[in-house]
Amino acid sequence: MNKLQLKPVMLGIAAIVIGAVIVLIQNILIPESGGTFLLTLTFWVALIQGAVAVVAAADASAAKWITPLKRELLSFYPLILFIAILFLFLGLQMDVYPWIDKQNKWLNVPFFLVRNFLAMLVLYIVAHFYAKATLANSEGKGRWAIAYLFIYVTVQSLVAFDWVMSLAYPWVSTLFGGIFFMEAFYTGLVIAALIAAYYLRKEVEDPVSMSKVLRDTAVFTFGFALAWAGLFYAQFLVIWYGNIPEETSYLVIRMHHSPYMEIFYVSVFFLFILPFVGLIGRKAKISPNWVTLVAFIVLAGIVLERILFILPDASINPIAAVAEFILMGFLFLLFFASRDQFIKALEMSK
Amino acid sequence: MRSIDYNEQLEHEVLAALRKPNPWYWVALVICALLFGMGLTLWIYQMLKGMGVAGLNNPVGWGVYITDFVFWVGIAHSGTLISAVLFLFRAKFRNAFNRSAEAMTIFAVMTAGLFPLIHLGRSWFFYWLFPYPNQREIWVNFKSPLIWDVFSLGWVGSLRQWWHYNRLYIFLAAFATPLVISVHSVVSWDFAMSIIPGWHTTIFAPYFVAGAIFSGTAMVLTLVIPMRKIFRLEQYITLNHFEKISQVLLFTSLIVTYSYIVEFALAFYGDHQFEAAHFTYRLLGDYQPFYITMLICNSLIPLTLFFRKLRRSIVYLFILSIFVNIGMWLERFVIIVTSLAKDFDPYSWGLYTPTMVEVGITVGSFAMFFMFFLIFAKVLPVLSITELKEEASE
Amino acid sequence: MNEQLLFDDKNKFLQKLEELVKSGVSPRNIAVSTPYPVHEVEHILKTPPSPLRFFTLLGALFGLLFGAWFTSWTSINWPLIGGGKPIISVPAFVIVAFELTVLFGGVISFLGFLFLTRLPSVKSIISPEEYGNRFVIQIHSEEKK
Amino acid sequence: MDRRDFLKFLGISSGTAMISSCGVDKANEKIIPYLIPPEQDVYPGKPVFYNTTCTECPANCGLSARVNEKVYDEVRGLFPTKAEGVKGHPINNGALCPRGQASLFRLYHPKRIQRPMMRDNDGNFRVATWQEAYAYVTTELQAAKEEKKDNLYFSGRTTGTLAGLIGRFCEEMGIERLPEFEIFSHANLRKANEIVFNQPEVPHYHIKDADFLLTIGADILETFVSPVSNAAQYGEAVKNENFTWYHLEPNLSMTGLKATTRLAVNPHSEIYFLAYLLHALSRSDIRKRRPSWAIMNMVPDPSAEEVSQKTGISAENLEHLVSAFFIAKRPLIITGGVSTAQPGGLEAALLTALIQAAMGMNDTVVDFAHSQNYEKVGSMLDVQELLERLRNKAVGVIFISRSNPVDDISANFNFVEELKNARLRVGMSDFMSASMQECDVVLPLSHSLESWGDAAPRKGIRNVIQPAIEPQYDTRTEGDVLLEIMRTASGQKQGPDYNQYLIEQWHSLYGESETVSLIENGYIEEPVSPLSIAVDTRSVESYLKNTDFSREVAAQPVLIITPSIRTYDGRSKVLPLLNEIPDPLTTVTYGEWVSVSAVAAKKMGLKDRDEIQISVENENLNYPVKVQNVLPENVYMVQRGLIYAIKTDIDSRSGEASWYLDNISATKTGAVIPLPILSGSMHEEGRGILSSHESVVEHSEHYNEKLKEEVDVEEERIYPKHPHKNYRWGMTINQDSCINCAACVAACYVENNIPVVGQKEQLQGREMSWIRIEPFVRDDRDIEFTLMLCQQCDNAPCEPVCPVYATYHNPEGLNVQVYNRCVGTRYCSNNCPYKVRRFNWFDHRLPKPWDKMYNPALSVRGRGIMEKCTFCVQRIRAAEDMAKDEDRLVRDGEVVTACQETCPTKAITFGNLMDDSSRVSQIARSDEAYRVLEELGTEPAIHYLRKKERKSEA
Repeated sequence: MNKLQLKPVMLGIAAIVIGAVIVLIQNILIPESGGTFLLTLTFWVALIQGAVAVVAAADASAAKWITPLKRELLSFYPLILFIAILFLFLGLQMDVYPWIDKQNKWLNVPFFLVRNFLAMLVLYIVAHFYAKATLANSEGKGRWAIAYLFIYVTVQSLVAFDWVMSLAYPWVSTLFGGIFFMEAFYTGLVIAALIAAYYLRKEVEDPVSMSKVLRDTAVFTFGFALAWAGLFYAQFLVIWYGNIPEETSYLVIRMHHSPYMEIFYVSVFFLFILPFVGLIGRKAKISPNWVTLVAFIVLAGIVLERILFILPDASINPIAAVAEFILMGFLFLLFFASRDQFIKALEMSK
Repeated sequence: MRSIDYNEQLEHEVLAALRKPNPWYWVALVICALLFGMGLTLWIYQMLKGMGVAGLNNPVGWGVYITDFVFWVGIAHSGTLISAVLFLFRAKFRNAFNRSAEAMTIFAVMTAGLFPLIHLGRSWFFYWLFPYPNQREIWVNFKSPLIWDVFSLGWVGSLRQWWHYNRLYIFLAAFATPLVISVHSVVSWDFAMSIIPGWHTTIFAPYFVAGAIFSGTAMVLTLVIPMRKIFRLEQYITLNHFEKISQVLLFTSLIVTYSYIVEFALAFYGDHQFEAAHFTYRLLGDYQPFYITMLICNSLIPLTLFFRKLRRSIVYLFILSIFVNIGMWLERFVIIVTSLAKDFDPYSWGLYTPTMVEVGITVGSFAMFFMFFLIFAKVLPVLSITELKEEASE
Repeated sequence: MNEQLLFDDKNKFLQKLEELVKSGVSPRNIAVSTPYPVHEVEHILKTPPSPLRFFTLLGALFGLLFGAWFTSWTSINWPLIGGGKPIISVPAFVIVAFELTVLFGGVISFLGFLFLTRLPSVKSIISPEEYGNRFVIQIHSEEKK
Repeated sequence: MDRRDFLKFLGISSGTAMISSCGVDKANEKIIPYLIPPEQDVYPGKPVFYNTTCTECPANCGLSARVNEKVYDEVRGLFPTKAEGVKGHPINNGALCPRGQASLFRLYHPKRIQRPMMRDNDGNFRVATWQEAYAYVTTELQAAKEEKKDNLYFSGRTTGTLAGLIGRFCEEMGIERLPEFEIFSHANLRKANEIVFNQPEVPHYHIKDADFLLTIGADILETFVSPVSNAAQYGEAVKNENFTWYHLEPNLSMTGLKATTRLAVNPHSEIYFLAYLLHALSRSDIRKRRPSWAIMNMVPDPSAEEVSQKTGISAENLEHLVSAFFIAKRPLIITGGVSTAQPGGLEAALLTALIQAAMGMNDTVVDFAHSQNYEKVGSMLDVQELLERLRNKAVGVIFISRSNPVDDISANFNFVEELKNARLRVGMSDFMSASMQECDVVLPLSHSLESWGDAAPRKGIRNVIQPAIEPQYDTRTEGDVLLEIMRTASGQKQGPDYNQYLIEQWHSLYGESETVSLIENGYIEEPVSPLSIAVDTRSVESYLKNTDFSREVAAQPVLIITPSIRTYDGRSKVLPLLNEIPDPLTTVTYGEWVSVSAVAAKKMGLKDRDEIQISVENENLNYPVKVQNVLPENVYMVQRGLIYAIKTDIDSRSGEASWYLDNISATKTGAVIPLPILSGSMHEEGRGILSSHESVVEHSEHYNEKLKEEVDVEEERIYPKHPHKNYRWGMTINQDSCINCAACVAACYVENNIPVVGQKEQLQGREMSWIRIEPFVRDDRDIEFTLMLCQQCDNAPCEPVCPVYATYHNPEGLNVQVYNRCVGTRYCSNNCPYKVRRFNWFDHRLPKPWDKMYNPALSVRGRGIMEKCTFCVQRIRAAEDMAKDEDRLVRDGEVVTACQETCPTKAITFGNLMDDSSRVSQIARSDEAYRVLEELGTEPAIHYLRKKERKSEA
């Protein structure tokens, strides 16, 4: 992996290139399927912001367990900016939204793009200062961490309510935002687990603390599997019980009709049952391979769930989706690989 | 050697609290007992006369009683959380609050448990709510949120006294955490399961759980601060402990505020006229003062805890905790009453004003709570000695 | 004859304990008593993970199944339609089942705990008093070579 | 007596034996009349019905009393528990108004006079025996004669045999019989008809035959002459697609709101419009008989501008109206109520009569042959004369029977004072009314459900009055009283009692067999000789000569004292049920109020319940306000009967009492008076309740296509659809024919033992009605009404939340409430979007002896229990049991709910929605059908029929 290390400038260029390609795919090859783009955005926005959020949360609560993975997780924070910019191109495909022809004070294209972009921009800036602070282990890291978490919650809520929920306008669920920032955090944890497991197998860092980290991340993953189930259930139960057609229609199509039905069950299995059962045992929590497997399943689960949210209301082009996924994944790895480079740069910058 | 002295001194002082008899203590105890008696009398009066002695009416079928119920359940759970959750997170400052928190939980659960009975139109048939075998084979309706309450609340208090068996702690804590969350989710579902605008919303479960911890933590402060003073436990319940607990307060306050914002904003998100109408009413309608006060107490004032200075000011924390208690009580009141006062059919709209009976019973419930707590303070060590030893030794 | 070692300081106590184990005294023959739980002891004595977990698991499973069965059975026993919901409304019953899972999980592990530690027994209750705030190591000597 | 004796007794009973036995003869006090051999008829627990007559107002509808056998105070007995209309009755055809429904509250009223009363020496009432009273009265009569004073007989409207008997009584006893007294005497109407047709009558209007109805001031659906008959006919009329109805009124009435077009006119300006109409008519070519030129010349001929300027009707509306009137095949114009009880009322009535004549209505829709029996009814002129005689101390004994002049006659005549000048005042009444308080001898009358008699509300109809329960107190029928007095006077011991007198009468009139059928059916129709009605030109001219049409429009603002559908002229005010039920227009229940227009209220800064002071000359009246949208700005309304204290004038020509106070001034006092107004808000805010709302239209369309194309509901809903066994009970409510008279509400109260909770509770917002009428303002020009009751939802939100299954969905689609199981969490009520569940906040028991009328078919709910409408499940069960015995399913129309049964316009249909052939499911499939708050997915079983859009707006 070390071959991949790039200087920050090169990283930037790589990012721009990849971004450009994705935008091209979206607007030249499959201009009609905005769902694909939305899928890419909603998945990676969770992954990237979540990874940073995990570190921030640990700092804010003065917990030390994540310290060995700080640099790794923080290495993704520049991508926050990348997603922000990439998001602007959603403006070219606003027709995925049903409210497009009856826009109102809140839901109208300009405001939609501006508020989301700005929010993410601010998040990036804060992430930047937070990264500096926490890597330097300075006094203010706690405050920056809290600031980051604040905006992170805001952004993820916007992602939920604006990007995804408004696909099913006028359907509304107040818990949607909560589910999203919780899932993003879930994803972040899983990434942490992956990295820890990776290190353990490569035996780069000192195994003792790493195995500790692995166990803790595993424990938290286990916990979040429960939390996910809880939130999902909280939302489902209320709608199911209330039985108001306007609300239930959203669930009915996703739970009673093929192929969404299958996607739904699989994602529940991936996001709750498997991690729950899989990580309940003491040994399971400390086996790198097993944790890696579970982690990947959870990631898959998140992807499936995003698809489930989007697909019934906006078409997704599988090939394009895969292509975009690979591109983003590559970019993601690039940043991970060359973390030392720009973290050094970061620590230089005054 | 240090550890020995510390331990003995600790035992001595903590247990000392048990011996000192103080005239004021007795005064307080008697007052509480009297008020508690008054509450009971009023309840009996209500049973004999009928629910009508309360201010409830046609649209507003629930009022102060259910508000009290949710309030007390909330407080109960903070106790559980403080001992369980914090244990799971190996948060050592927990120990200082543990006993008080646990005692508080038991008493709060007892108090809370009364209100579902008080608010029944026919309290004397309360046992119909339990699924006991009967020859007519009439069971309860497990689809009803109120039955879920019975199941989740029935036994929360019962685990407490086992918990100082430390080795069991991890297991019980592991259960207590999901338990607390589930129980308060269930309480929230008492409302969310309905279709009434202002009640029927998905965020309620996490919203109420946070609210419970919020109000409970505040109650812990309200109780521990005077106790610390009276029993001179400054050495064991330190400012650091308080700072930590007030961070929990701040954190939960933020979650609650987030929920306020989301539920309000989303009412105007789609074209949901009922939701929109309801939240407009909440903000501008007859109960506006309560709503505003609630926002100030629960969302604005706690923000001051961002300042370390205030987090470490005992007096300030005490005052704050009082405000939060008020705010959280009002939150439940506003949610319950405004939603019912104006729902779908304008013809059936109506207002609700509590009567003296309701006020009296509420006061009685507080009296009952404090009465038990006073007794506890004399009968059991207010601090968990073993746990403090453990903490000190590290 | 039983050998008994008393310590006032936790660290000394732990050191000695480690030595003993190193010197080949089988942990089975060592009994310790501490004024409060010392988690290191478990590491040193390599005490196997407490079988309590199985009680917990058992209880939880039982609770879950019982909850599921009881809710469904009572509903079928006298099927009444409410709000158009199915007679067996799984989403609603899940809650009761869950609560019972937690309940039985908790209760059974407590009972299991009593069973394993032979509590409540007079001895175990009075023993702490004997040593006050001291750390104690007892070695059953007749097993000693 | 126990049931065996009872049945044994029934075995030997027969029609006429019965009749004679049910009078004064104490030996067989317990005897209940049967006409058909009872063995076939009486099953224990199965109610029997007696057809008799409603005496709550002069309309005298046919009333069928349901009598249940039940134990009361450890004694088994038969008690009337419900009043229904007599099926097929020419007047009310099975329907009753709220007053009729509530009449049982009069029968069992604890405040009834229970035995004769006389003044003792200190002038206080003391209990007396009948003999005592009779002796005293006869001697007084004699003494008065010797004093050369006139003995007078003053009674309310009397028809049928009793009228004859009174005549005989007066003759024999040398008593002068005064014209009968009714405050709603329709004097102007009768006067006008006398002038025009020589018919001093209130004609019978065949509304159902009309295709165009023009009502001026006449509140035909509320109190005008025979409201239930009018309503029933209206129900028929609206079935006709192109039935049009214009209503002109200075105030705001429910009748007006039902009209296709309601036009507000300035007070006292009706004559301009009528004159205009008459001339337009005589100019056009459609008139049948043009009035003589002479007449036409004497009637002013205002221009359209002038008219619309005077009346305030826009020129175009005037145009619409006149053209609609002309193209109509069978137009009908009725003037009455507020428009005749005014200074220009006589002219208005007269012009109306001329128009009727010109259009040839007298041959078709305006029927004098069947005119209402008002000929013996006098007017305020007669009252004035009486007062004169009292003033001159010329009155000896005065009998005051079945009327309450003290309250009804406006205070400025100070009747009370003058009455003191009579030598002796003998009162006959069932209640200690204000008038009885003024009497020296008070003779308690039996309620019509305790006595025999008959009534002839209009020519060609004779109603029987027969007992459904033996007299509960020491009371007599008026007939018996008169006969007794005559006997006492003539000194003879024995003589026929009133029952025998009646039978003789009936036999002589109809013969044996007819008499029996009269008693069975409750009424009999007699042939009437046709009349040829022609305009008496001379009398009209002579009248017009000295008439000045150039009457000024009322100086505004005006106060109008309207009759009330709840109390008529105030006589029903004593019935608690009618106070408990909200006035449909204002939703006010207990207390007095003045309706102030929204506009005026805004200007004065008035809210509901604010007190205002209404001043005219030096009179001040203070009342709380009910803000009333749609009411013209300068018109204030109070309801007669709720408010007596108002002094009004009379028309010196006809003696009609005016309902107006002109040129009043209203000021806000600043006080706030608690007034129970049940409606939380008069504004529906487009919530999908009003039939006119788009979302409703939309939903109803969606729903209809769902029904027609069987859209698979499974696809849309998250629950599987649940099955129903044989029946899915459902209801349709036709908002076009529903007139919001609240009869259904009253019927529901009585049928279901719904508690009457009183003012204090209602101020708390704790009314108990299971069915209610909701008025909603529609864009400030109109008020629409909705009937709200339990919707028996298929997916009822109230059911799942009950922890103890006290409410659940039974296999027949009923949302049933198990009272015994209810623990009173009130969650169901909280979760009901229609808020139709009612909680018993206290133990509400009707005080004795009102509780005699409890319906034994269902329980009386105790405190802490939730109750609600269950489509009269007791009636459903009864029908199902019968069907079961005959081994079949319940037939369509076999189950009739209480609200449906009493509905004058048959707006309510009830039946099985699973049976596609049933009327209810056919109506439910019609395009007008919609369901309230459909978007909540509660799948109600009640379908409303959208109100047809109005052709033109006022």
